[in-house]
Amino acid sequence: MSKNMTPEKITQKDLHGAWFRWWWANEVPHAFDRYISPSLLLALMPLLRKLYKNDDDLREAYHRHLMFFNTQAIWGGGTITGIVASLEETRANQIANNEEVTVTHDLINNTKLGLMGALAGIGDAIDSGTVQYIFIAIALPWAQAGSPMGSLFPWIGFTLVTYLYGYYFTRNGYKLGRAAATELVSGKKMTAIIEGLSVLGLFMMGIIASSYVKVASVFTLNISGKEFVLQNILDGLLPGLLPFTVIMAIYFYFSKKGIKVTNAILGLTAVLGVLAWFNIL
Amino acid sequence: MSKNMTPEKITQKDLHGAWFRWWWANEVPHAFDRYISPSLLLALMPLLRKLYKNDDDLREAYHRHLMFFNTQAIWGGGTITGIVASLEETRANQIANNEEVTVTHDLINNTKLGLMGALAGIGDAIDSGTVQYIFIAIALPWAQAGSPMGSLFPWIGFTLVTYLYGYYFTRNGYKLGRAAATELVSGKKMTAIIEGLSVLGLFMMGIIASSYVKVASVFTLNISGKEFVLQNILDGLLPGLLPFTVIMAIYFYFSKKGIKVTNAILGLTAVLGVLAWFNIL
Amino acid sequence: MSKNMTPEKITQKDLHGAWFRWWWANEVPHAFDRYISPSLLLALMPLLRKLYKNDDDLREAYHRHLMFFNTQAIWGGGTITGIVASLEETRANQIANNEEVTVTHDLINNTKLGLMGALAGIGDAIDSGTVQYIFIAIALPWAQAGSPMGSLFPWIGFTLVTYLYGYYFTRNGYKLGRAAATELVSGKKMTAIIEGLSVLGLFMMGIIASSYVKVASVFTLNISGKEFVLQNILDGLLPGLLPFTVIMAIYFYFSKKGIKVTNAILGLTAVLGVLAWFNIL
Amino acid sequence: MELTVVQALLIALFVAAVQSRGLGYATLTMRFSPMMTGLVVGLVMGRVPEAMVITAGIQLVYMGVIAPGGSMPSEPAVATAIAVPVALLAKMEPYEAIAIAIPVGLLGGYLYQFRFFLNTFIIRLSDKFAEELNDKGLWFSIMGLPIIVSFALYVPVMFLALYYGAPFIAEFTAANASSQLFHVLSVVGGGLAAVGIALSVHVIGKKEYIVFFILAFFLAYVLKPLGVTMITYAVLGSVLAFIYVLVTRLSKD
Amino acid sequence: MELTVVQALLIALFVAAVQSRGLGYATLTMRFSPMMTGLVVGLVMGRVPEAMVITAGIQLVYMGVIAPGGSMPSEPAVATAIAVPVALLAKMEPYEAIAIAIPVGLLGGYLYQFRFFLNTFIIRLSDKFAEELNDKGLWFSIMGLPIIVSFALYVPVMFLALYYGAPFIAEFTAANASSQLFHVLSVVGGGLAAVGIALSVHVIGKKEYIVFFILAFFLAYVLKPLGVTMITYAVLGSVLAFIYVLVTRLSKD
Amino acid sequence: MELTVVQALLIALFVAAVQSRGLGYATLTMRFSPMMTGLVVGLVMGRVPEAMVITAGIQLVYMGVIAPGGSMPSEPAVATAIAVPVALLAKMEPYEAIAIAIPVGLLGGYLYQFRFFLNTFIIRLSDKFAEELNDKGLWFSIMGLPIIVSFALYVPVMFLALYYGAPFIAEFTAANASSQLFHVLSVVGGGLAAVGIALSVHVIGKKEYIVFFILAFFLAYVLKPLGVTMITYAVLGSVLAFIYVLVTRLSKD
Ligand SMILES: OC[C@H]1O[C@H](O)[C@@H](O)[C@@H](O)[C@@H]1O
Ligand SMILES: OC[C@H]1O[C@H](O)[C@@H](O)[C@@H](O)[C@@H]1O
Ligand SMILES: OC[C@H]1O[C@H](O)[C@@H](O)[C@@H](O)[C@@H]1O
Repeated sequence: MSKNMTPEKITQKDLHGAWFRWWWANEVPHAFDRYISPSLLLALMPLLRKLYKNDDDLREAYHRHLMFFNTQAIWGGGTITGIVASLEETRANQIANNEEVTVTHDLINNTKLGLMGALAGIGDAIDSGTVQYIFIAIALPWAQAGSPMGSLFPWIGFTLVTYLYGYYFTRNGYKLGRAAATELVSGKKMTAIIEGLSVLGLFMMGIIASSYVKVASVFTLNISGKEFVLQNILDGLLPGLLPFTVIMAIYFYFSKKGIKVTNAILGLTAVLGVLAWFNIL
Repeated sequence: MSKNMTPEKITQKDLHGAWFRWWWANEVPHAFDRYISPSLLLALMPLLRKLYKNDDDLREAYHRHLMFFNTQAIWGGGTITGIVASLEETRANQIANNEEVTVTHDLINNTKLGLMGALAGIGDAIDSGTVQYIFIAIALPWAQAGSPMGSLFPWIGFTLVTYLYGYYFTRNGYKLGRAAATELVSGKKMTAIIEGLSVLGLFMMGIIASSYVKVASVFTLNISGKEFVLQNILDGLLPGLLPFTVIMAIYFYFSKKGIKVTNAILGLTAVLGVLAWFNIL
Repeated sequence: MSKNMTPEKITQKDLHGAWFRWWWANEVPHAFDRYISPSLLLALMPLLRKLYKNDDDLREAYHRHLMFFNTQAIWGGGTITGIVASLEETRANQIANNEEVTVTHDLINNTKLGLMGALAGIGDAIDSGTVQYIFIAIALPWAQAGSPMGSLFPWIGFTLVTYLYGYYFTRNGYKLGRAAATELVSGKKMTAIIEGLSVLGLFMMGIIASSYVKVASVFTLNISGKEFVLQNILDGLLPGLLPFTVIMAIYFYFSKKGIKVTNAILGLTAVLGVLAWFNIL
Repeated sequence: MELTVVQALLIALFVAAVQSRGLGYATLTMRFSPMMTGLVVGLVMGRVPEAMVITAGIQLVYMGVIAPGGSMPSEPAVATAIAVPVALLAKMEPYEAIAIAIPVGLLGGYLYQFRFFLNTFIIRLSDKFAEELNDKGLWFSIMGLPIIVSFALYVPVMFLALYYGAPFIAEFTAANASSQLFHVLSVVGGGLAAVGIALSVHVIGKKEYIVFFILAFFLAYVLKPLGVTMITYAVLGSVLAFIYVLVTRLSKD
Repeated sequence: MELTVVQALLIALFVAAVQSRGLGYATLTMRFSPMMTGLVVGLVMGRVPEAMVITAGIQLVYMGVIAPGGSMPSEPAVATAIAVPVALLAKMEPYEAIAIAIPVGLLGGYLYQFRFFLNTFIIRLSDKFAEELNDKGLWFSIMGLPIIVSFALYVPVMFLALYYGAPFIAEFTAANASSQLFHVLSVVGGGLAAVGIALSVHVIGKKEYIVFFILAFFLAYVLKPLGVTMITYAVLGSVLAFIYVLVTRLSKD
Repeated sequence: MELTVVQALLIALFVAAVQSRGLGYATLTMRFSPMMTGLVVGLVMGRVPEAMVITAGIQLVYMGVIAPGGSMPSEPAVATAIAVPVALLAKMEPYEAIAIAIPVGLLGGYLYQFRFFLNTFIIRLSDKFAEELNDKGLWFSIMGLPIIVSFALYVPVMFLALYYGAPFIAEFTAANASSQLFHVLSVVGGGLAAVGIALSVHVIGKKEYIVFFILAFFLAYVLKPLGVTMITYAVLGSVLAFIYVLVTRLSKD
């Protein structure tokens, strides 16, 4: 019975399975508030099952990966899937062996938050912005000549190539995570690293928030020929005021009433919807 | 005799008096070096009399509010008048009760410096820049039709409305100050807050200095068709060099010779005047 | 014999010698990797001989001044020559007297790094950019009239004037350094100052690196009319990526293989040369 | 236009599959580029070579399209599915055909956003299944339901546009009520990320660290005109984090 | 022009009252907008409806005028006090009349600055009365004297301009000697804030904290092209202050 | 052109002396301004007054030239040494003559960079002599060798250009192979500073402080559009250093 509680080892096959599931689910469940976190959960699900034999730990892990997450599929998704897999493995082992749990929930979370934005920038520029169009540009003359290869070559080529190096990133991410985790477990710099990751994670979250949360007023008043553009006035006060207000409002709602996400979404939808309907937002 | 030394309570009426005096004096004593600090002193004078029964404390308080101060009348002036009133009250009580004086001279000062700029930004944008012109725009057609209401409506309307919410800010500022002060007195975070306010106060002072102190050279040399524009050369070295030099010169003058403000003003007037006369500044 | 080990005093004549040698050598040995550090070594050589009677200390000092160094000759070179002379003197005395050596190798180095950029900015703007052209502009009409004075006046005038105030800066730099060093020796703020100088030195080094190290790709791909400009893609990822990569590559090369500068230069020349030849850089 | 019901349906299904992203990252190129859609239309209509030529022309219009962080105004796959038949049947130039397809592409973009909106509620289901450790439920709510929703959104629209002609859709898109609805949808969409972000910030360990969130948020607004890249921010954030740790921890030894 | 002495004096007194700010914040709209001045001129001249129409025209010229932190080049109230009579008597269009009034408005601006300059010395008196805890003295030096000074500056100028005509003032304003004087005045004015600021910085408790003053000062110059707002700076300053405290105090527990 | 061998050689030697910087800072004006070169050419050709007039015309072209941190595309002294004889002998206008001299000035710039490149290896010698405490060797490697190298580079080029005419050089400069060589040289030159900088960073005491190097490096890229001056950076760097010390050391008492 106690034997049963030991985390199983994560194999190469597990890793590939995770990568494939991530690759497949990718933007299917894309949602306004969490972006594509469910895809990451789907990717990790079987691994987490192998690692956490205790339902409470498993549940916590499931919820962890349903949190806000967005990145580019290959560079970001591959690398992070790998890293997170190894971090979860280390964490599961620490829990099972009753060791001090240095790979905390926050550490895993902040690692994701800290990496996802920068890797998305890399991936979007390289994969979507460059590699894709190199394939297309090569095949374009074939299409202009009426050949179906003009369509098939860029699609198959790009898909294949990115799949392959995405998996490479997954494996490397896993190794990287293992190496880091091993050092972390023993190292006494652990607290420092956790704190550093928290700072970085929250910093990147702020940057991401500034571009993902878009709330602006379209309200204008034209009295006797003078135009009052509300958004201009707000920008003269504090650019970013409205999105920040919305974020903080929900933050304080959670602080006061507990984490009631559905309520927050319905409430926010209602408020924004009404304001938008009356052309205030 | 000792009874006499106890600070009197600040009443609603006192607060309204302070607000009215501030509102009235506002920009009457506007001066180049202190801006409108005297108006704040005038506003607080009767309150300070009620609070500080010891002449030395009172004198210190009077001088405190003659220091550099500028803000917008309603949002800045209202709020700050209220906050300062409550801080002075707490301070006076701490002195009278021989408690540790946590509401220090620096704390009051830095609170003012930290708030005045941002609140001026809000007030200028909203009151002078928007509300005023909404009233005017509404009344403009009446004026175009020849009716005196076109003049009276915006004047009375704007004056009345701003007076009312300015007073509202004063009362809220007072409550806010009381709440903060109460927490401060007991809280052990006091030192942290004082230090934070010092940092903020000086930071905002630097921002304000960069826009209020305007010293620039108009000196140009044209030799054989080549133009030497002194200010361009200075901007290539360190933008802000001249105003910073002037501020630091006076700072060191005060450090060496003591705080001789009249001398500083006369000296600076003489130096700048002469340099301006010869078109160097 | 032990007497022999005492540092000799640095005289006015020594200082002038140092200034003259610096002024003379100035940009003669200008090299891509170290810029004009050898000139500073040449300037200080005789002084260092007088100060360090122990060969190891002397050797260390010689090497110290062959490190990366660049500044403008008069404002930067004068001032820094003076300051460094006094710092070396203090250091030599501390070593000879078996005192605690507060003027460390790092302190001298960071002082140079921290000052050289800003003083170069001043000197370039004032000497090369203004004073030189004032002399030229004055003499231009004489040249237009066919007189050799049009050439001689700006040359002699500028050279003389800058020589003189450059020497003045050297002497003042020396005094400044002495004053600072004296205070440093005794003061307990020593560690703080050394740390502060390290931070400043490295910060300025980063700024300087960003403008001195120029590595950019000229690679473009034009497939079926679509242009792929590699440098644009890199700038979309992280501006400064290539120069930073080069710097860090060499940094890690030194960390792993020891400080093999010749190898680094040859290797880098080869790599960059080949990439440039094939129009990648 | 003269497409048969079956032809129109086949094309509609293909577009719905692409827009659902149901084939994973393999749908990226399919969504951003018109090439595959053009080929499929050609196959369905039995006129591959001509379709390829037209599609190559459309590709030039959409060269360089990417959608960092989500949606874009016009969906290339959607517009192409209309434009190629139009060009084939009405013998138009590719760019003229695209002009006709634009309102449909626009509607395609709104539907993509609407899909995000509906998924926002589907995730509540995932939350529930996660709580119950119900893996089948998770598969259903993460993959199944969102794909079904996508098909429900795209198939009818594409079919109608293909069968009854693009103007039919254009009218709807331009109609006052619907454009106001789209406005509401995009405002709500723009704001809902706040929930996910507030949640992430809320669950962090040390409450004081929210200051770094605030710093980054307003810094990003201040520096917006300088076009700072995400990786540059990551570098600066790491530097900040390192200095913070240096100052609070490491310097203590 | 044909204003009577009494008419000219009445208008001059009104303008002086506005420019002295002696009626408190109620004078803000009076100074920034021509409306009230126009009405008063209309009343004094007994031609209210016409004056209102002209003033409405002038208002359009001054729409949006505000003066954050102090002075502005041309004073609307001053210019209006000249422009309305000109327009009424010479049957000019409002904007033509304003063109004539501009030099007087300019002089009005200089006088407003000169008022600040004189107040700079009057504050010395307030310092003295504060030292003596002399409340009456403070009332006098804070309210009384500045108002008197304002009237002494504005009444003669406005009266002369109204009675003898704007060109009379225009000549003086344009005269070489006076324009050089105005230059000196504005340079001195631009520099004197340094005294108040140096004083504030000087009296702070911890001398080392001056570093935050320096930081902000030069940061503001570096970021000037980005148009950072005062509130954004306040947010960044608060973040800085909080991190400073976090690092030096709170992280110690 | 009809310069004698001796005349051509004399001018070539002068230019080489200037470009070697062998007369110390006295060569700065000689390099940046055409004036002294013009005079020397005039003396050598025995036509000083005419040469002066032409040189004054050239000076206007080069007004304001400075080279912070090193090299510039065209070297005024080199170009002038060609342009003045051309203008004198072919009776051209100064600006026409400069147009002809431009390729030579360009080559002069490349040689200046090539000089830096060769010096990069000469410094290895200095490193060795420093290790041996060999002062004579240091004088040789710091002053002697670099000057010899300069003469070896500049004398032949200048002589050929002056004796056989500028087109001779122009052809070489424009030749495909050599322009590719120049490209390689400037790329290598642009990169080699990395060695010196990596070295400086490597020898610092505390490894963690490299974070400040990284901060500054990327900050400089972020703020590039704002044109922040070196002194402003020095002020900000000092502020940062001071705050760092304040936080880690001083605040501990
Ligand atoms: O920007 C990162 C990422 O954001 C979203 O998930 C999608 O738009 C992806 O295409 C993109 O790669
Ligand atoms: O900017 C704040 C404040 O500054 C000065 O006091 C005046 O110009 C006011 O009108 C303004 O509101
Ligand atoms: O920029 C500082 C300095 O850099 C190099 O050494 C040369 O270009 C000098 O002329 C310049 O003064």
